[in-house]
Amino acid sequence: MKTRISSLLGVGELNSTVQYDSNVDFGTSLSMATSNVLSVPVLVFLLGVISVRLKADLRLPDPVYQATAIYLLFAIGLKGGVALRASEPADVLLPIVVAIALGIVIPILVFVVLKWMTRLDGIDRGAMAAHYGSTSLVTFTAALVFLDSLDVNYEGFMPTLLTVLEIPGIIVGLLLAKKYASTRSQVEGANSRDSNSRDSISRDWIREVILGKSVLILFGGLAIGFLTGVQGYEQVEPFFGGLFTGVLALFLLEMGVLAGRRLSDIRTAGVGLIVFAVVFPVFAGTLGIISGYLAGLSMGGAMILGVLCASASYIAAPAAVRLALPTANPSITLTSSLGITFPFNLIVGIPIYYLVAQALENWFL
Amino acid sequence: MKTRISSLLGVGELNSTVQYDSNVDFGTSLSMATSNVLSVPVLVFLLGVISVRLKADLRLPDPVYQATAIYLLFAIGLKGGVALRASEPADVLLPIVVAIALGIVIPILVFVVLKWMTRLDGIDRGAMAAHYGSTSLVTFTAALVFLDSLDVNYEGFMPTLLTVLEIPGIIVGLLLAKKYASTRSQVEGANSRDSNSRDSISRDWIREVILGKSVLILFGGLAIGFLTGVQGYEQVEPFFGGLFTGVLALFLLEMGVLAGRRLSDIRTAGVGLIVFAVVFPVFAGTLGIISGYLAGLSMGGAMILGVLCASASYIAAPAAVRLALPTANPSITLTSSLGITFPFNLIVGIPIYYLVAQALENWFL
Amino acid sequence: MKTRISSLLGVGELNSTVQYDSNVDFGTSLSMATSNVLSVPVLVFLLGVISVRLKADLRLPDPVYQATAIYLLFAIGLKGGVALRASEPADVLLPIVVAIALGIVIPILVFVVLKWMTRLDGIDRGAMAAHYGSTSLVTFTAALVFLDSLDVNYEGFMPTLLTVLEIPGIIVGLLLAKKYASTRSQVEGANSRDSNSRDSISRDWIREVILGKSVLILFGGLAIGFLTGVQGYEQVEPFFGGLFTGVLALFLLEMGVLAGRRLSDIRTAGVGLIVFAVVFPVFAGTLGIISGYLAGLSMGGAMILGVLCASASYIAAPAAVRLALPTANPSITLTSSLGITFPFNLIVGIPIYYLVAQALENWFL
Amino acid sequence: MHEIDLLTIVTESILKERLINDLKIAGVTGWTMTAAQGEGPRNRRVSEVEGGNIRVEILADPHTVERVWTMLKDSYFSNYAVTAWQSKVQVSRADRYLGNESHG
Amino acid sequence: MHEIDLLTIVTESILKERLINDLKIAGVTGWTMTAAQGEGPRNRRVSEVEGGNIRVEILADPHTVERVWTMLKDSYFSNYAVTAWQSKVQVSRADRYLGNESHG
Amino acid sequence: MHEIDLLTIVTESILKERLINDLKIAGVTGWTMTAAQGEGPRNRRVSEVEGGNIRVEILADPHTVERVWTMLKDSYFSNYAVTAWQSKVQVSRADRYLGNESHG
Ligand SMILES: Nc1ncnc2c1ncn2[C@@H]1O[C@H](COP(=O)(O)O)[C@@H](O)[C@H]1O
Ligand SMILES: Nc1ncnc2c1ncn2[C@@H]1O[C@H](COP(=O)(O)O)[C@@H](O)[C@H]1O
Ligand SMILES: Nc1ncnc2c1ncn2[C@@H]1O[C@H](COP(=O)(O)O)[C@@H](O)[C@H]1O
Ligand code: NA
Ligand code: NA
Ligand code: NA
Repeated sequence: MKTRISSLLGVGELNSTVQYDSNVDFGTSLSMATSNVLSVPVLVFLLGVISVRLKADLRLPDPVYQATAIYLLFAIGLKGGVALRASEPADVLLPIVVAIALGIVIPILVFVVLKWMTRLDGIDRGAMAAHYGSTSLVTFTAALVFLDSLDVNYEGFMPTLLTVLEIPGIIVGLLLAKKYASTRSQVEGANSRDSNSRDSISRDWIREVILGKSVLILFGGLAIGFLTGVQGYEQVEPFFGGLFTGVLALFLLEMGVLAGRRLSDIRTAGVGLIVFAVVFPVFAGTLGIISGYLAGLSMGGAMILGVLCASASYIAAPAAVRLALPTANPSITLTSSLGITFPFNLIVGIPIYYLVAQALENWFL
Repeated sequence: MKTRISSLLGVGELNSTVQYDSNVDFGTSLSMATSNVLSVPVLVFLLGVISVRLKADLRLPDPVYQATAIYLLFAIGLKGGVALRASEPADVLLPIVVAIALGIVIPILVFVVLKWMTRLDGIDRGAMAAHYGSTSLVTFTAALVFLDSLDVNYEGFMPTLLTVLEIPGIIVGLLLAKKYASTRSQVEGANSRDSNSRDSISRDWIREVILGKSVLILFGGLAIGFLTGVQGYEQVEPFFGGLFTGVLALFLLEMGVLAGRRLSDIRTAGVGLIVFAVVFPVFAGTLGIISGYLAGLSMGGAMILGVLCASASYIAAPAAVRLALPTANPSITLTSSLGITFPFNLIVGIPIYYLVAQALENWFL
Repeated sequence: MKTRISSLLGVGELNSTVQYDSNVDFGTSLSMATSNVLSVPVLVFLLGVISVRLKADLRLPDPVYQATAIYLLFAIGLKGGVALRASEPADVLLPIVVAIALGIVIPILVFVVLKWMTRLDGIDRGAMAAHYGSTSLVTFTAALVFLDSLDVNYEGFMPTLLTVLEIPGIIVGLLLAKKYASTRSQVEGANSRDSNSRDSISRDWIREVILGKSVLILFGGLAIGFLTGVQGYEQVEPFFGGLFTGVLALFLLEMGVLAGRRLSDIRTAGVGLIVFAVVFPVFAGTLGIISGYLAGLSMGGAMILGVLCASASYIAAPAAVRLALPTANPSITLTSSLGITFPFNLIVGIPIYYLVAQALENWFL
Repeated sequence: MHEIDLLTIVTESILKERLINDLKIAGVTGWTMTAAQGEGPRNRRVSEVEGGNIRVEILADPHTVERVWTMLKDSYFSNYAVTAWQSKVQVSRADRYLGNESHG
Repeated sequence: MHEIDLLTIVTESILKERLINDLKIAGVTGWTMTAAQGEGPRNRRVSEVEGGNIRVEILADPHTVERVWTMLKDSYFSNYAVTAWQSKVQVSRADRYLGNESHG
Repeated sequence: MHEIDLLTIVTESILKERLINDLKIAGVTGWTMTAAQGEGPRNRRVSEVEGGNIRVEILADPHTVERVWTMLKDSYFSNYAVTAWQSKVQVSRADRYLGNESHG
């Protein structure tokens, strides 16, 4: 069963039967891209970036920013849970298995690809793998808003895949770094910079990753949505549904400031890293789209899975990596994920993944 | 005149004429209970409790939590004021008088009952009386949401009764403790632990109770709603009406964390206190329902008055008690009111009071 | 083209064709005034003032207050931008030119008038000129809510005029003070209290004025609204449109507290300043209304331009003045703008400007 | 530069208004407050529901600080969660922070 | 009044739970924390995304403070943004702040 | 452990950017800031509308602290609400906090 999350977001039209012609020509595609850039959330992101250039950082007060993050995570989870309940188990199972597989494969690819694209050591490559193996909630929701604005359908259980993809990538990335560290310290002795990390890596990180607050809220929302169903959701729809895009816009103001601050670090990042931060998402996104089609998803659903694969975490992963891999350099991972990949995906990536999904549609559907 | 607050909450249907059959069978009752537990606010509360067990307390940032409390208090007051204006004075007067009487009788009952159920001294019993004599806004609103979901009507002026019941119970509880303290210090001399409390009891507490911020916002909302009427309310309805249940859900996340932290204290609370915290609400709730019927309230209204009597304060009363009775042990009162009675009411109490109100309906209406 | 911003705020009726009879009699006018005072935002403002009298200041937590300000500024800008795009450039140009002229003339008037009404020196008069030359967002939006409640049309691009009027007045006021300071220090030597201000005046103030956060958010919202248009706005309308009046009400609680704290300073302000703070707004408001008619605005639009001229800034101006004119006494400017002019405008000024606009209508339209 | 006492008090946020009031009665002419959280050996509090702790710093002459300590001992230590400490610091413009000696 | 050590630690807010835990292991019986921002010579941090710094104050006996310094040197200084300083202050009821000497 | 100066400045939050800038000009290499409220003998402020006070702590060598005091006296004391105090504290890794002596 395919439902549109926008029908939950919107007021009426629960049984929306909007038809769209997926074989649109290039002119239409371009206008879609423009309409993505000219959406309020994307423009607000740019306003945040510009405000950093003007030295008047338009940050939200910290507690409000945190509450906004809680709201977004919970609202996405909730809607995903409601839609999951309305879905056939048979329709959901394969996509979940595929998502887990992607959550394992992608960080390994990152770890390997970065070895010949950059000079980063194994610790930093493991940290990168954890970031790119996980996902970005905001990129995901911006893609939903994009599809909704085009009236394109997608499976309602996509937030389930977001939740599923959130964790494995982080764990695999940390394991890769750990393995590298223990190998090297055997070779070089305990005086290397990794001796500390090896020590602390066994402490909080599993707890921090699996029971991190963002995962808990997302997962809690999913479970609550599943238990309460459409009827329960209706009571809170004006808050968690109607306001969603507006709150997302406010959140992107802050994201713009954070990304804007990273922009000046890009010069120091090295060409390899910059190329990686732009090219790898397109590659992983295409991988995700193909996997999505193979798992039986609709065009909209396959595109969203692509976005999940293409996006890099900048909330859950940084926290986990900072605790588990203290010697990894956060400015490398954050410059890449928050300073380059995130704006790239938000502004040009989303329309690209849409075009890719359209192009590949005839091969699969 | 009986209006449904949900008609103010909702968009249209101001003259809702929904009919319900109050003689539902047990199966239906059970399904109502289930639907209460499976509502978003209650599930979010449980998520908060669980997060404490997982050591990842999902608290809202403090300023957001406080703003949420202001919003809930004001919105409830506002809607109550609007409904009060639409009511016949004759319909409102008797319920108000009855509510004041309950606000005096219930804390006295608490003070006496605790004497033979527990070993608490008069100071702590006075503190408990102040908590159980006052009311819980969140329990009250959860009951409204419950009735709305069943399409059961109730008098729109119920928030007026909430406001009326907020204060007297606290004052009576503090007076009981004060009388106990002065009696004992006459007997034992000034060296008892109460000498300080006797001193400070005469300082800020009347001000703190009557002009406490929560009371002021609630009362201010009531007055503003009364003055502005339906026409003025319509302008702010999307904010104070439409979002209400969703904001309540967010608030309950925090309440769940606070209650969850108290859970571990329950073991140390003593059997008497635990039994009291579960049994007394049912007793006081039934008393409130009967009084409600005698005051001429509808079935829904009587049930809500029952909920008001059954619920214990954990915002206004703790603050007032802390200032006026510094020697009272807050962990006793909070474990009981927030750790036991609040979850009990929220999860099983509300359906119970509904069943009691139904059972007694034929005797009175 | 004349659109009503309320049609953007509301759900449907984009082509509202509401007719009103502008030659209403005095009784109707009075009832309009009453309905202004009895609106939720104005009553909440009074609740804030009263709470200060009762020593229980109902302030919002600081981060929430700041976020609310960001929300209001951005929402106003956004709606203005959407409406601007829907307007004919020819219709907008003259009003913008007129607004800039008013932004230069009014502070000069303030500087001169205060010279013979009070004993303030040139520094404090320049500070006052900066405050009264700029505008008050909240007074402006309260006037929009007032017109919406009367179903009176106004040009949708009014927020553009707000943005335009925000800055010039501050700059002119600061320049007047600066000129005074340099003249006097030439006469008296460098030991005057202005030596410091002369020094610092050349430092941050231009940046602070032009790139102040509030101006940036307002202007950013305007640009985003213009770029995204009605279609993009629809996605965020429930958040930035539907909630607007409710959030404004919450904001006014805090404004009431801040104004209430200034009330006690009024006695020390001197008769001249008090008279100025009440009479000058009426004068500047009338000037604005006449200018509005001359610029071709509708009755509603002329009235709003009057409100912009009549209102005094208490967010952007105080910050800029504090940095650029450190020797100016903030308690003079804030007592006047926040303690007197703001409540005056909010409660009686808005209906007055409406009556003036009505009275003058036949001469111009 | 002059030597003066700096007294820091950490207590339940619910006592905010009362503490400020008592400080003024003791002759304090100024204070700086930040919001805080904390744990201590007692931990018997309601503040969790009310927003944590407050941390108040007071610059004052030794006599005023002495009066504040007495006030804390008499009315706060036995019933409320309070931690306080004191040290000597250097200030310029010391007269700004000198208490009203009529209290001595 | 008794003399006691006051140790102030400023570090990344992400370390909050871990630091509190390590402090308790070192024998600290209480702490007071405020939210902070800051800049320093290193500035290599993720906290910007996670909410800035924390500023923790600990009253304790010299032995416990010594253990905390050792703990900081071993597990924090090399990898995280940390600034810490220490001074002597006066308290009453000093026993409230004395560490569990079984750690010595 | 090394002895170093700790300077604490409480002032109007509106001055945040300007103060940080002036501190850097004076040779300060790091700072820690918390949000604060307060009252003082002057109380002539606009900050109430702008979000209260800031409380800034600076670890630095005596020369740098000297320069900061001069800067405060020249540009802040007469016009703005400012309170500042100074004391000696113990740090490890003292070199982290030593100012750029080219300013001396
Ligand atoms: N050893 C300590 N060091 C720093 N702060 C403390 C210490 N002990 C207690 N506190 C603070 O004092 C408050 C009250 O302590 P208590 O009375 O033990 O609950 C705590 O919440 C902490 O903020
Ligand atoms: N000289 C200093 N004075 C006060 N605080 C400092 C100083 N240097 C660093 N800090 C604080 O310590 C934190 C960590 O410094 P760093 O390790 O250099 O990033 C900074 O964010 C500041 O809050
Ligand atoms: N005696 C004092 N002790 C602690 N802080 C003070 C004292 N006097 C003033 N302050 C702080 O310094 C700020 C400015 O003081 P003032 O310049 O008098 O307005 C106040 O808001 C307080 O935060
Ligand atoms: Na990914
Ligand atoms: Na009760
Ligand atoms: Na003006």
